[in-house]
Amino acid sequence: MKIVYFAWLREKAGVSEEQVSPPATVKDVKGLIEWLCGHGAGHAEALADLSVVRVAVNQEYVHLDHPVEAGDEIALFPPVTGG
Amino acid sequence: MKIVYFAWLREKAGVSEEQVSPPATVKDVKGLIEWLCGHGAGHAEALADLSVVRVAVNQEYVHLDHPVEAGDEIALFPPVTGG
Amino acid sequence: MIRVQREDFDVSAEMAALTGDNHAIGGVCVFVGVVREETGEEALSAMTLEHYPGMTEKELRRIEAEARERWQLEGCLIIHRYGRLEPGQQIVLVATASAHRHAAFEACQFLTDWLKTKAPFWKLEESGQGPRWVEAKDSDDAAATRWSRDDAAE
Amino acid sequence: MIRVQREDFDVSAEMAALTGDNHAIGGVCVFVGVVREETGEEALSAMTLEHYPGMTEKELRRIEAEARERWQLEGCLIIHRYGRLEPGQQIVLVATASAHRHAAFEACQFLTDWLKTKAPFWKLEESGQGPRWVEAKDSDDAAATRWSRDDAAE
Repeated sequence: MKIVYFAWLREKAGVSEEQVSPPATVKDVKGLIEWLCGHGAGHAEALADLSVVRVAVNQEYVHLDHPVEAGDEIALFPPVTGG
Repeated sequence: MKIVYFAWLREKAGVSEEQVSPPATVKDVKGLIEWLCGHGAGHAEALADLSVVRVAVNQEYVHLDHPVEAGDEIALFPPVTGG
Repeated sequence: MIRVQREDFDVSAEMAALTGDNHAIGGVCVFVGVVREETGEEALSAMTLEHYPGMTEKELRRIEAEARERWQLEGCLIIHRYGRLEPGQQIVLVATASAHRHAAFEACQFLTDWLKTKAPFWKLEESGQGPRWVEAKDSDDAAATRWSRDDAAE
Repeated sequence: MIRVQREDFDVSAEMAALTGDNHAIGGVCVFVGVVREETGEEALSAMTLEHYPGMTEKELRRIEAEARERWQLEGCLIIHRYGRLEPGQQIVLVATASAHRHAAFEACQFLTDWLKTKAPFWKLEESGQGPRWVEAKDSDDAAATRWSRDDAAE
């Protein structure tokens, strides 16, 4: 499972992308984020406020209850500010 | 008093501009148009249907009851189709 | 700024002149009207735009001033061509620059709608059926009406 | 057509490519977003646009398809730049071509509103106070919402 981070989430987590293998108990985005928070202070800080975290699984916007599985690309980023 | 005609009003009237001196009884646009209709078949045909005649006095849109006087430039034309 | 001209215009060059060094601009909205080939039963070969020199400039200046009063614009440009034009050629350019995109969009649409109903231009279309003066459309009046405040004279 | 690129673009050249020889086009609406100097208390010296390669193109393609489904368009082009940009420089171009001006205007505004809330770009502003990530605006969400049908995922 590949996790990619953008903008200030990337800066806070201190990593732009990482390969992870969460335990089988991690079934959805919410579970994954809780598990990632245990990876260090940076991750915990980046993911502290879920109201400003947007998620894409395999490059599609999803909600927190969306399932995740091995092989997925999961992107975590703040609300977008392009245009 | 100078009268200018545009588009199909010009073609029907057969003139693009003319100097006229209407009698003192012609006091407003409506009176002027009625008087101009007496100038020939072309004028009468051009001005037959007032619902498709727009009027400007001294380059400002006006209604039929707008006063006219010597020295005015009165334009008669169909609804505009620019843009 | 307004211009009534026979010549064509270059959109990039006009936008560069409009924005200049004004770094307060966040968005530019541009509308370009183009001669369409399909307008009725027969394909159009060309059209000729007649206008009322003097009044045209006066009306364009007036409506530019109204747009500047109603929206916070950093720049505003209207160019309207006259003379003979063929399908695919540019007729009119309306460009509005503002700090915020909504003002630019609204002002540009306001000006475009207004041009259709107030600017003294008339189109003569040429096709296989001969020349024909374009008739004003009720839908253009309706489009312009949605911007109206309390304009007395129609 | 969509493009995500570091390079600048020329509006006239893009419009010419968009319209080509298509004489069914009656109007082209173009929006160009520009880097604004005044955005907060301090003047901006530059901004850097980060994006999500792959997903950006996917989202732009999706929204272009939606615009083409909702409006009768003869052409549609979105160009969004990334990388470091200075005040006055062009960020984004949205161009829509249609037989009728209202479709071009509405589709262009729809695409522009949508870009602000769905395209995965993030702006990092540089000023005398140091770098700062731009926060999303509620007003942008509101602007996008007026176009929404029944999009499930936010």
